[in-house]
This record gives sequence, C-alpha cells and structure tokens, in this order.
Amino acid sequence: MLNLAILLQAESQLLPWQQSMSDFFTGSAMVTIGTWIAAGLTLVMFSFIYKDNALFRLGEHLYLGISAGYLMSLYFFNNMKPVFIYQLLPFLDPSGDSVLNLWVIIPGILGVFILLRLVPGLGWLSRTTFAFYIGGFTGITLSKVFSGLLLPQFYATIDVIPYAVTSGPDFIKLLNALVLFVGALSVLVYFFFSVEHRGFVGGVSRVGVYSLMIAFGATFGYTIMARVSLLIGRIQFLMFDWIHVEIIQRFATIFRGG
Amino acid sequence: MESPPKLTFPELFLQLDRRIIYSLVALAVAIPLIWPIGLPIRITPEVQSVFDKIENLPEGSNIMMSADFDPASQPELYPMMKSVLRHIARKKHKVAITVLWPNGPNLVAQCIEEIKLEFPDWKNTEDYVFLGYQVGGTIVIIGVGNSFVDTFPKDFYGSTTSTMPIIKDFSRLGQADYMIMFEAGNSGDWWIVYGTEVHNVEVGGGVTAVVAPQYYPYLQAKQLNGIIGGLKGAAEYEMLMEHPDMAVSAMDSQSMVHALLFVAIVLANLFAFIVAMQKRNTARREK
Amino acid sequence: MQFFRKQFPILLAFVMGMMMFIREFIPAKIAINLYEGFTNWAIVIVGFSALFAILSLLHHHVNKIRRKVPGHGYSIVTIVAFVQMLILGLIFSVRPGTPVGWEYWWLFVPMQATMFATLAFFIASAAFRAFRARTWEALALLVAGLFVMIGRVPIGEFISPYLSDFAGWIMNNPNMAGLRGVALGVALAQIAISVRIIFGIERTYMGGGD
Amino acid sequence: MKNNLSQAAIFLLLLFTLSLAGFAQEPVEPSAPGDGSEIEALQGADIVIGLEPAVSEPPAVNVPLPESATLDDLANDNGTGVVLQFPASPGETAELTYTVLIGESAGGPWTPVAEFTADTTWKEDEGHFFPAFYWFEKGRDGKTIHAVPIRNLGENVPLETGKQYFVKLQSALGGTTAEYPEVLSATPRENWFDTSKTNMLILAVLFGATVLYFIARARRDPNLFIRKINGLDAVDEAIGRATEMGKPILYLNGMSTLADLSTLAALNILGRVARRVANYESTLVVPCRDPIVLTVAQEIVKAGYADAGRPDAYNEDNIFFLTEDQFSYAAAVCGIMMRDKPAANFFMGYYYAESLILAETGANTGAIQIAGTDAATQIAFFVTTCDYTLIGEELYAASAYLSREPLVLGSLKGQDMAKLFMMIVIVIGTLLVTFGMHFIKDLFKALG
Repeated sequence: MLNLAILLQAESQLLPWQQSMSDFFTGSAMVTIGTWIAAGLTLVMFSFIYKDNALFRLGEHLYLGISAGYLMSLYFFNNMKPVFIYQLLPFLDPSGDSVLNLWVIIPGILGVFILLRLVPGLGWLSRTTFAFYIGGFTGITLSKVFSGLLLPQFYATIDVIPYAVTSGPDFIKLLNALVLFVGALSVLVYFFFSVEHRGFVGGVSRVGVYSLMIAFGATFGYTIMARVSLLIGRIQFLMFDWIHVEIIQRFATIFRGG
Repeated sequence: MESPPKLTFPELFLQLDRRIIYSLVALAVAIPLIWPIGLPIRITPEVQSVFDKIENLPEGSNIMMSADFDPASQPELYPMMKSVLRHIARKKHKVAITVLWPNGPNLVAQCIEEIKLEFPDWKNTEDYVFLGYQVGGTIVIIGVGNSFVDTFPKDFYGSTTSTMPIIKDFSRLGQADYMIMFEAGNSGDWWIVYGTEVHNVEVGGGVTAVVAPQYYPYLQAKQLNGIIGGLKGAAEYEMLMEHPDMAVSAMDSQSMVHALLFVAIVLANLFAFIVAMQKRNTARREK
Repeated sequence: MQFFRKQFPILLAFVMGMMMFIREFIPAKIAINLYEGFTNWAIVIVGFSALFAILSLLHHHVNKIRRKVPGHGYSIVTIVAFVQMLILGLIFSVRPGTPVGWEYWWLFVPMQATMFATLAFFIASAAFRAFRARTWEALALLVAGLFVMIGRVPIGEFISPYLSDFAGWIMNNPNMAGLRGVALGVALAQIAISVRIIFGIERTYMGGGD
Repeated sequence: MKNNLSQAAIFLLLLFTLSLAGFAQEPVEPSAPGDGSEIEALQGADIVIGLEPAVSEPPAVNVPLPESATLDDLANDNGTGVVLQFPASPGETAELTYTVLIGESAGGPWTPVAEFTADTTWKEDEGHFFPAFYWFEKGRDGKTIHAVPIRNLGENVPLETGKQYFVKLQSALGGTTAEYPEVLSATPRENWFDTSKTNMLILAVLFGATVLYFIARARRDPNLFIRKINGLDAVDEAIGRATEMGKPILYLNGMSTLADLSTLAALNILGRVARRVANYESTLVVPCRDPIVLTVAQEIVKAGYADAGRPDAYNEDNIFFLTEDQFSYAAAVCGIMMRDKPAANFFMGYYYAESLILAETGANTGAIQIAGTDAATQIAFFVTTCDYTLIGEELYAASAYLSREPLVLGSLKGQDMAKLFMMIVIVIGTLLVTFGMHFIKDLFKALG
C-alpha cells in the first residue's frame, strides 16, 4: 500500500520504499541529469545580461511556480499540520504524540477570516484578525525596540573620549572615539528637519552627509564583493561540476610534462 | 562623408562595448579557477572571535543556529554554513537549527547530509535537531525563546520534537551557550532585538557581504560577538578550520575581479574628467 | 454591524497592543503565559496568511490565463510548476532524496542563484560606464568603497597589510558610526509607527477588505 | 518658527527633569507593592536561631566573615528566587571562597547552591535585580556588597513561590571553614512590576506622548515648520531642463506595495511632478509593478494635471502596469529608457538588487537622474549614478513637506523631538563619562 505522506508523515527513520527512492534521487544517474539541467538553466538565466528574452521569462516563471509549490508543501508539513490540524484532531498524527488542544480553534477561526478576503463581501472579517495579530505584535515591538535596539545602541554611543593623548596607541583610541561621537551625532543632525540647515547646524549636517557617504561607500564595496561571489559560485559550478575542468587540468599538467 | 573624429583612448575606454566588459569579467573569474594563484588569506578579528568562541566552548555545549537565506545567497552563505557546521560537529556541540526564510530549508538539509558523510557518528535528534521552517518570522523567534516544542511540534523530517533526547537539556533559546545566525537580510536584527537580547545569549553573525556593514553597529555595542562577512569571511573560517573548501578556492577569482573593477572605476573617472576638461578647453577656444 | 466593521478592530488593536506592551513590565507568571499563548496563536494565524498569499498568487495567474492577457503563457508554466511541486511534495515530503528535493537542488537553486549572479555583470558595466564622482559626496563614497573593495580581498592584503588594516578601520569606525545614526533613526520610526497602530491612527495595515 | 522650537525644548527639558526627580525618590531599593518581606528585612536581619548549635572547631587561621547578611525575595522575577546580600568581610582576599547552602527547613538537609571567590559576585553586576542601586548608588566607593541570587535547589529544581527557604553562608580560607552564625530565611514572591525596566517605560511614554502630541498639532496646524528639502529643488530643476527639450520624463514609484512608507512618499512626490509637467509638452511616463500602486498613481497624476488647469493633457496610457517579476520589470523599464530616451528619470520608493540595472542604463542614456529611497543597501548605487539622491528619512520629509498630511508630518516632528533629546543626552553623557561620571549613561542601560 503506497503510504501517502499526507496521512503518514514520514518519520526520520526512512521506510524501505523511501530509502530506495532516496538512493535513486541521490544516485549518480539523477545527479548527472540534474547537473546537465542545472547547467542549461544557468546559461538560460545568464542570457538576461545580453537581452531580456522569452527563455529568461520562462525560467523566471518556472522558478516562481516551483518556489510557491515548495512553500505550500513546507507550510503544510511544518505549520498547518503540527500546529493546527494535529492539535485539533490528534488521532490523525501517525506518531500518536499529539495532544488535543481545543484552544487552537480560536486562532483557527481568526485565520479562516483572512481566507475569506477571497470571498467578495466577507473581507471585512479579516480586519479583526489583523487587529488581533498586528495589534498584539506591535505592542511587543514597542517594548522590544527599546530594550533590544534603541537603548543598547544609544548606550554604546555615549562613550569615553580619552582626551589625555599620550604617544602610541592612545591616539588611535582618541581618533576612534571622536569618529564615533562626531559621526553618529552629525548623522542625527542631518536627519533633523525642524531647523534650517544653516550656520553651525548646516556645518554639522555637512559632516553628517560625509559620515553617511563613507558608510554607504563601505556598503558599495561590500555589495560588489557579494555580487562577484555569486558569479564565481555559478561559474565554479559550470566549470567543475559540469565540464569537470579538473580533468582538463590534469591533462594540462601531463601535457606540460608536470 | 568625413570619417568620424579619431577617438582618443579615454573616449574609447568610456564607450567600451558591453560585450567586451562581460568577457573581461568572465575571464577574470575563470582563469584563476584553472590556474590558482594561492594568494594568502588574512584572518580578520571579526571572524576570529566567532571561531574562538565555538572552539573554546566546552565539548557538548548547546548552540542555536538559524539559516535565514535562500538560494539567491547560496554561493556566499552555503560554504560558510558548511564550515561552521563542520566545526560544531568536530567539537561535538549540540546544535538546534531553524530557518526563517521559506525557500531555505532544503539548503540546510543538503548541508546536513554532506556533514553526515564527514562525521558518520553525528546523530539526528541526539547531536543535532533540524527544526526546519516555521511561518511567521519574528513570531518564530519569540516562540523559540519560549520553547522549541511549542513552535516546532514536528521537526523538518516530521518526527516529534518533544520526545527527542537533545530537547531534554536544550529546549529553548535561553539554554543556548552561543548562537550563530546566517543572514541575507535584516532578519538578523530581529534575532538580536527579539531573541538574543531578551535571553542574553551571545550571538555571532554569518552574513552576506551586502548586509555585513549594517551589523557593525551591533558589534561595537557588544550585541554581536563577531561577523563572518561574505565569501571572504567564509574563506577565513575555512582557513581557521584548516579545511580549505569552496570559499578558499574562489578567493583568487574574487581578487582578480575586484582588481579589474578597481582599475575600471578609477580609470573611467579619470578619463571622464580628462574628456570633460578637453571639451571645456575646445569650447573656450571656439568662443 | 457597522461597529464590527469599523470600531471593533481599532478597539481590539488598542487592547491587544496595550496588553502586550504592559505585559513586558510584569515579571509575574501570568504575563509569561500570556506571552507564550499569544505567540502560539499568532503562528497559526500567520500560517493562514501564508496560505492566503499563495492562493492569491494562484488567483492572479489563473486570472491572467482566463483573460488571455498577453504573456499568459508564462502563467501556465507557473501554475503547472506549482501543482506538480505541491502534489509531489505532499506525497513524498520535501527533504533531499525526494522528487521535490531533487527539483529544488537541480532546478530552483541554479535559477535563483544565477538570476542574482547576473548582477555582477551589471556592476562591471557600471564600473566602466556609470559610477561617476559627480559630487563631492559621491567622491567620498567612491573612495571609501574602493578602499573597502580592495582592502577586504586577498589581493589587497597581499599588496600591503596597511591597506587591509585601513579597510578594517573604515568598517569598524566611520561605517559603524554612520550606520549607528541611521539605526537610531530607524528605531524611532519603528516606535512612531507602533504608536500610530496601537492608537488606531494608522490603519493601512488592515487593508481594504470591505 | 522660533517659538515652536523653543517650546519643544522647554517641554522636553521639563520632562527630562521630571523623570530625573522621579528617579531620585527611590533612595531605598523599591519593594514591589504587596510584598512585605523586603521592608522588614531592611529593618533588621531576619534572624532565626538555627536549631542545632553551630559548633565549629576554633579556626586555626582567622577566616573572615561578613558582619551582617540578609536574605530577601528576589526582585523583578516570577517568584522563583531569593537573594543573599552581605557586605564584603573585613580583610577578605581573592583566596577566600564563600559557599552558600540552601535547605527547606531551619536545620534541614543543606545543598550547596553557589560557590565563589571573594573578588566576584558583586551587587553592581546584578543590575536587573537591583536597578535603583545600579543607577544611583553604584560605584560610589568601589565594589563593597556581595549579592547572590539563588533561583534553584541544586540541580535546576526551581524554588516554589510562597515557600519559606533557609540559607547558610560559609567562608573558607586555606582548608579551614567558618560559618556565618545565623541561618537566614526568606519567601520567594511573584513581583508585579519590573523596576529594572523603569527607564524603558518612562522613555516609551515620553516618546509615545510626543508623537501623539505632534500628530494632533499637525491636524490643527498643517504648516508646522519643516526645513526646505533641497532634493525638491533638484526635482524642479530636472523637470525644467527636461521640458525645455520636450523629451518625456520617466517616474518610478519603487518595487514595493502601499504597505511601505517609501511607496507612499514616492506617490506624494509624483503628484508634485505631475503638476509641474502638466503645462509643458513633454509626457510623464509612469510604469508600475504593483496593480494597487498603479490605480493610485493614475488618480494622483490626473489630479495633478487638473490642478495645473490642463485636465485635457492627461493621458492614462502613460501610466501603465508592466509586470510583477523583479528582473523582467527592470529590463522592460531599461527598454523604455533606451527607446524613448527620457530626459529625466526619477527613481523614488523602495528598491532591491535591480536598482543598479535601472540606474546604470539610465546613466548611459545621459538623462538627469534623481533618486529617493530608504533601501540602505541600494542608496550607494543611486548616489554614484544619479545627480541627486534623497537618503532614507529625507524621502519621508520631502513627502511630508509636500503633502502636509498630519500623520506623516506629526510623526516626523515627534521623531525630530526625540532626536533632539537623544542629541542632548549624547553630548552631555559623553562629556560626563569622559570626566568619570557614569550617572547619565547608566540611566540608559537596558537592565531588563
């Protein structure tokens, strides 16, 4: 009998038919096929740099569909069943560990209200759910933003400026302390809109602009590093996993009498 | 039809054809992959402090790990996660893994399979538990702070979490001795604000290079104990582990492309300045 | 009826917001139970909103097909990919070593990773043709960017350790100070939005729905 | 303008002094309401004579013992903890180790629950349980008082709320141990207000009230002062130069939906651009990525043309839906840029990785480009490829400056006042800390 995963959530110890399926999909045949398909799709997606073309759009829509289907399955296994269905109908859980928790009906109903937005005329029910969830969550945010973000960052900005400049490392500490004090403060002044940026305030906000520019410069340099890494990762896949360049490398060394 | 004015080199450079630029970049990536140069990789303090923390924790400590990224950042964060997970398995720490981004779980599952090949006695539900993906983002972080079992009644593979051996003395974020999070966006901020600050757990950030700069204020405020930034950070971690892998082999190409882009930006701006000067002089001479 | 449509949600948002805010200042057990209870309920609710997001995505593509909007052929591809992925996922689960696991690793990963890898080419063409120091601020940005870009890779460290130290200094000091100012601003904006939601002034999050 | 700022400054300083005064009234550790045990504990040590005589052989060496010790309910916890406090014994050194034993009855079996050397476990380090001490009495004369929170009976069995527990203190020096003569007792109780979060509560009420106050004021008086955002001059200048050449103008509202603040700001600025472009020949092209943003954009541009007295010039086909996919949308917009060669490009709203594709193609067509986004990772690319960039909150300020919408305007002013407060505290705090006084800085430590 084909154990449908819908009813039976496969335990971590694989059942015999699951083990053979796993061996098949991780076996060399499927890996080779997979590599060729992946290489093909990689080249299709790279074609975008030349011109936006039909193949690229096809790839984009294929990937949107796969990601939505993947999310739906994931959502069903990790959220809908364990957190909602098994708690409402514990006998459905093959492992038998689920315990009845009727309280879960209330969030269930609130959740169904969201789905009712698809039904014209019943959408307003979802406002109660948003009010409950987002209202409560905003209350948590308001308190946690203070204890987790504003106060720690603010506390760390009020720092000692070692004014006693002796020779040696102290100069670096003084410089860093001044950079922190002037940099952070001037950015706050730059984003201060209740006073005209002229005279002293104008000067400080100019410093703020440059403090921001250096920070965004660092983001600029690092983002370039990120995009280049992504490209190298894909070319590494094409060269080593697909064309197996290392075989060609070995010939090259033999040929060079290495 | 008089021939077009002879283009000086700066003008030629500024109108370089797109295809030439792309092939230059492709070559700068491919050549060092075939003939590696082996430039030394220097370890930065930010990466060293994450490595030291995991290295110096007593054997079998509890480590919380969250992999919040999707295939778009796989080339950067996958080698980093694999290297850190190898370190955790080598030190026999207990690790609980969650994923906050919907497209990420199979990346972690694949990484676990690869680590299990290297460490055959690394047992599921004893040495590690892969809690998988749960909908909700910040709400999941708060849930994990309260209890793993309430937020993840079933793990990624479908087994019940409450009966697992690892859950006995590692059942919520507060019981973690350290946390390492792999971030491609600002879900790292949520972990700090709603998770590690509340349960005061020390945390290290393995982040894509795009968002690395945003985490330095947390490092200075001691809300983070270290940052592994981008593929370079992953390469440093692989060197610290004395187990060079994907990230180290990419470093030479990374250097070459950076050098190419550095020269390009500097020259382009220089030539643009020269061309502008020439135009202004000729314009002044005609007046 | 009008009460449930307009006033009740705002009142509920205020009550929930105040309750979860004040709870933060009460160490007693009841406050902790409230916190855990709200979180467990919220996960179920958010689950349904994820379900709603998927259904509306399908709804959008199905509409495109029904109305034969130009380019609806692509929508058929999306729907077919979705359905086959869902059925295979529900039957065999999604872990590596299943049909979905295979599709994820050999179809989904290469496509999404490559899509973002193409950006490296656009950065290269921008480096040659678009990144200009048009203003003094842009010059400061470019100089800092170049130092970080070259200092943080092995070739920079090879040229001179000072280059890499200077890049490290930029990251840990001016970059940190600048983004600290931005972070404080963002924290204030989050507080302002939270206050507006709790006191019912900001209602865009409730969405139309009527 | 003058009085508005000074008014706010006085308002803030008043609140600041009030909160300081509020703090100062807590000379003694604040006991949670309805929790009597702490107050008695402070009047005199909770002395319960141990039943079995504390006989210990005469110490070969003089082992220091504290002169007094108290055991009380642990503050700011959920009723599962007690805390032992005692001043440093005279002549204690790092070699001296203290051991704390707990039992469920006066003579009952004792289980050691804490062991530490005399140079550790100070009251200063337990800020969460002694906030008032941390804020007001800390560090006056160095570390003098030990404080040992006890939250379980040996292997993590938590204490029960409302049950009386007994504690013994022993000190050991080089093999000989001495025992504090009294056995102390206390009952853990649930606390109903976490005094360690007092600073958070005051700041939250302060900031919240300020934001609400300014939103209310903005409703009554929409022209609250906001400085001129020079980004808007750049926008007007760009429109001027583009309309001279009679070439089209391209305007993007970002890649996000109406839920995003920056999309709303982008639509506000679109209204102004539409009013300016209405009485010239050049067309205003607005390709959209989100259907809801599309309908709103169409309404705004139509209203803009009508305001400028040119409802006839409005052409709905120029504001159209392209596609929802990120990269295809970017490619399609690049196609428009290269084909129609707009003279001015506006990139307003929230952007993701595709921002570079748009800005780079636009720069190559030689158009004037103005950008405005709060997407921190993309600002760098706009700054290097555009002529002017509105950064982060400047975008919101520009939209508030234009629309005078009370919600945005009030929040902005409220946040400005909070920023003013932060700037004052940073300057004063840093000066004080540099000269050794940590008082102001500690007030902002999150002890929660």
